[in-house]
Amino acid sequence: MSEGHDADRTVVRAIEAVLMASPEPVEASVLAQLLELPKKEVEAACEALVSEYADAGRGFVVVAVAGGYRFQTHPEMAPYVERYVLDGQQTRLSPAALETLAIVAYKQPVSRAQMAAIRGVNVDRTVTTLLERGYIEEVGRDPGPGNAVLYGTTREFLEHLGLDSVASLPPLHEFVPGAETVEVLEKALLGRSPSADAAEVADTAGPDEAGASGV
Amino acid sequence: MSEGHDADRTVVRAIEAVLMASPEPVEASVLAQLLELPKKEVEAACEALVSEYADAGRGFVVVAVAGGYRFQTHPEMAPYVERYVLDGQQTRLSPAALETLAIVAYKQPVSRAQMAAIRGVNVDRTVTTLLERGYIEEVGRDPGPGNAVLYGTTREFLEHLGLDSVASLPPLHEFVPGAETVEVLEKALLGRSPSADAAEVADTAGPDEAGASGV
Amino acid sequence: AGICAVREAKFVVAPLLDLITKEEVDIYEVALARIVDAYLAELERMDGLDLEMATEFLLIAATLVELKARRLLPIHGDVEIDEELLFEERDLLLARLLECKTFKDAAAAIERLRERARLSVPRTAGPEEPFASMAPDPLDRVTLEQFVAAAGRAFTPRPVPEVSLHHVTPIRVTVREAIDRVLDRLPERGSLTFRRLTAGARERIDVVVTFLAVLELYKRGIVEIDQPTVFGDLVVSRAEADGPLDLGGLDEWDEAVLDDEDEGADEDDAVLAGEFDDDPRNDAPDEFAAPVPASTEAGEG
Repeated sequence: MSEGHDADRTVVRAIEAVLMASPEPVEASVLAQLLELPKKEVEAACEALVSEYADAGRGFVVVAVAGGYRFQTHPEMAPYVERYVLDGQQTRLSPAALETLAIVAYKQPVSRAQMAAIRGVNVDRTVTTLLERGYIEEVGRDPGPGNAVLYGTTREFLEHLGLDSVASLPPLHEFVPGAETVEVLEKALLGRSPSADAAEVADTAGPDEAGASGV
Repeated sequence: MSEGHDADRTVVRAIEAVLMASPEPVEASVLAQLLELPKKEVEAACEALVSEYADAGRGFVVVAVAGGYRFQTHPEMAPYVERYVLDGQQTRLSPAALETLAIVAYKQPVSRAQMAAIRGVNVDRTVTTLLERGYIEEVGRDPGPGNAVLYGTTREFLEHLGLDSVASLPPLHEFVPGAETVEVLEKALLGRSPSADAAEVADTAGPDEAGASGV
Repeated sequence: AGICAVREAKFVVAPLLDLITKEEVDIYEVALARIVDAYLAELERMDGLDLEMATEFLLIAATLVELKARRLLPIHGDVEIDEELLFEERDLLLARLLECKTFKDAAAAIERLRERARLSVPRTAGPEEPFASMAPDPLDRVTLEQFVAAAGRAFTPRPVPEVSLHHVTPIRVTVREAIDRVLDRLPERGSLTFRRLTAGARERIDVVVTFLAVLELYKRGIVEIDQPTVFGDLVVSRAEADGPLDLGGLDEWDEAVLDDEDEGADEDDAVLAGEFDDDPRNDAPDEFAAPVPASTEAGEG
């Protein structure tokens, strides 16, 4: 094998790797920058990949879409992909996400620090997921120091659960040891809140507690 | 081409398509259900894909991870992918957190007190870190008095390590210190041996233990 | 924080290991002051006092002082038994150090796996259109009951992690149970090698405790120990006159029990229960949690 051939292979492999890693189509110019090659050359390599996979009889193809290139399923495999996606297995809410969502539903408006205090772990990632899904949204700012963002559930959330309003959520007292216990627990946990703004939690815990028990 | 061959090709292509469409590893049982084929057959097809791509010299591979199969970039393409995926640089775990993680991985389900007993220090902080990272999770309660929370590793942990299951961790006995280390430690701790008999016993205890822990 | 973490890790396992391996210290001969000096020097190098490190310091220092003091204490009564106990004590410390070292190395292996895994990035793009919008909303799969149950879990009080008091006697495998197991396995006539006796032991500490059990049985004249060849297998057999089994003194021997019913003690039950379920002797009311003798005298009872 010539050196030139090896270099070509590396270019092809690098393009494939980047397309595989990217959640979105990758523009030829971005690939060119990454590979430190002229855009024309990279475009030619991408087009070669497109035709190679079109005829390869694999389960996937490379396509030029939205100004970039990406891997996607082969059209002939659509029935299988459809069945897989409809099954919804891959989009299950994690127990952590569900618990955090439950906290927001029952204690809204609630800050991240408060959620973290109740769950005992940092909730940043889960909150991001819930925001992306449109289950929760920002509903205001805490008036206390820090002005923490407060979250509440969305209409969409209610629709998915088949509820008219937050008030129709089954009361929690049947399932938990009672608000006082929760309050005591929260106070105990505040000391070791994973988030830095424990002070802010302390300031708002009282009024929020009252708000929640009124639900 | 025979009909059987075509059917086989379809199975392979369908698997590839589903893996391409899934944001996380897909279990063989899910694929089997989708393809209405015995799980064994699907597993064999997946394993064939794993070895096919391992040798194909492409930019990506198929691997068995966390109980499922997925496409991922070829390790040799890491320099290019790293440049593209900026959040690839994961913050490192502290040695203390890693040691605690190792204990959970090998001794799960395990309580905080058990971890602390092995590490000789309080592990609350490291356990919190590991929970936040999603490497470990609560997996149950000790049935005995106190009902201590028991921890185990998560699917995410397996994905981060590129492991199919906890069973694919290198066996713990590989890390039992060698005879040399044991000897040095023994010598230092034993000082002058209590009696000649005991010294002889001590000499044989080493190899015996090593043999037994290999079981 | 990075520098701190590196030092911390070194501090957890390494202090004793390093002291022993690097300087070849025999802790029974070295001046205690020197050990303490070494620790103080380590502490001074730290930027600020870290509670975890300070705890570790106390732990190791206390262990060393305990061992050293034991060595210096006047020996009463049967010298042989006392030395045997010293041997046991050291073996337990050795086992503990080895266990620490084992997991330290296992941690390094896990880090290597992470490094290797980091070279690959998984495909996470998910399905393209039109499949993407076909996916049902994950919340549709959740019933109201499941949601309320999740809320119940979320608001259930979590136990506040207690301060661990197990630093001094962290190993909890009972010698009595090991004695039972040895007696169970030992044939009425004939013998068994120690290697066979410990086959199936899951951890080093199991082997150590089995060894202690054999020593205890030997001391009570219940078993004979023979070692036909130097460095060869230990052969254990029942003694000729197999009198009624009296484990009375053991209660004292295992006196260093942590009397609180903590999760550490539960560990024993959980780990060993399967093995001893069919053994009526396992139901003995006086379960002990720690095999470390409370004092050298206790063993003579």
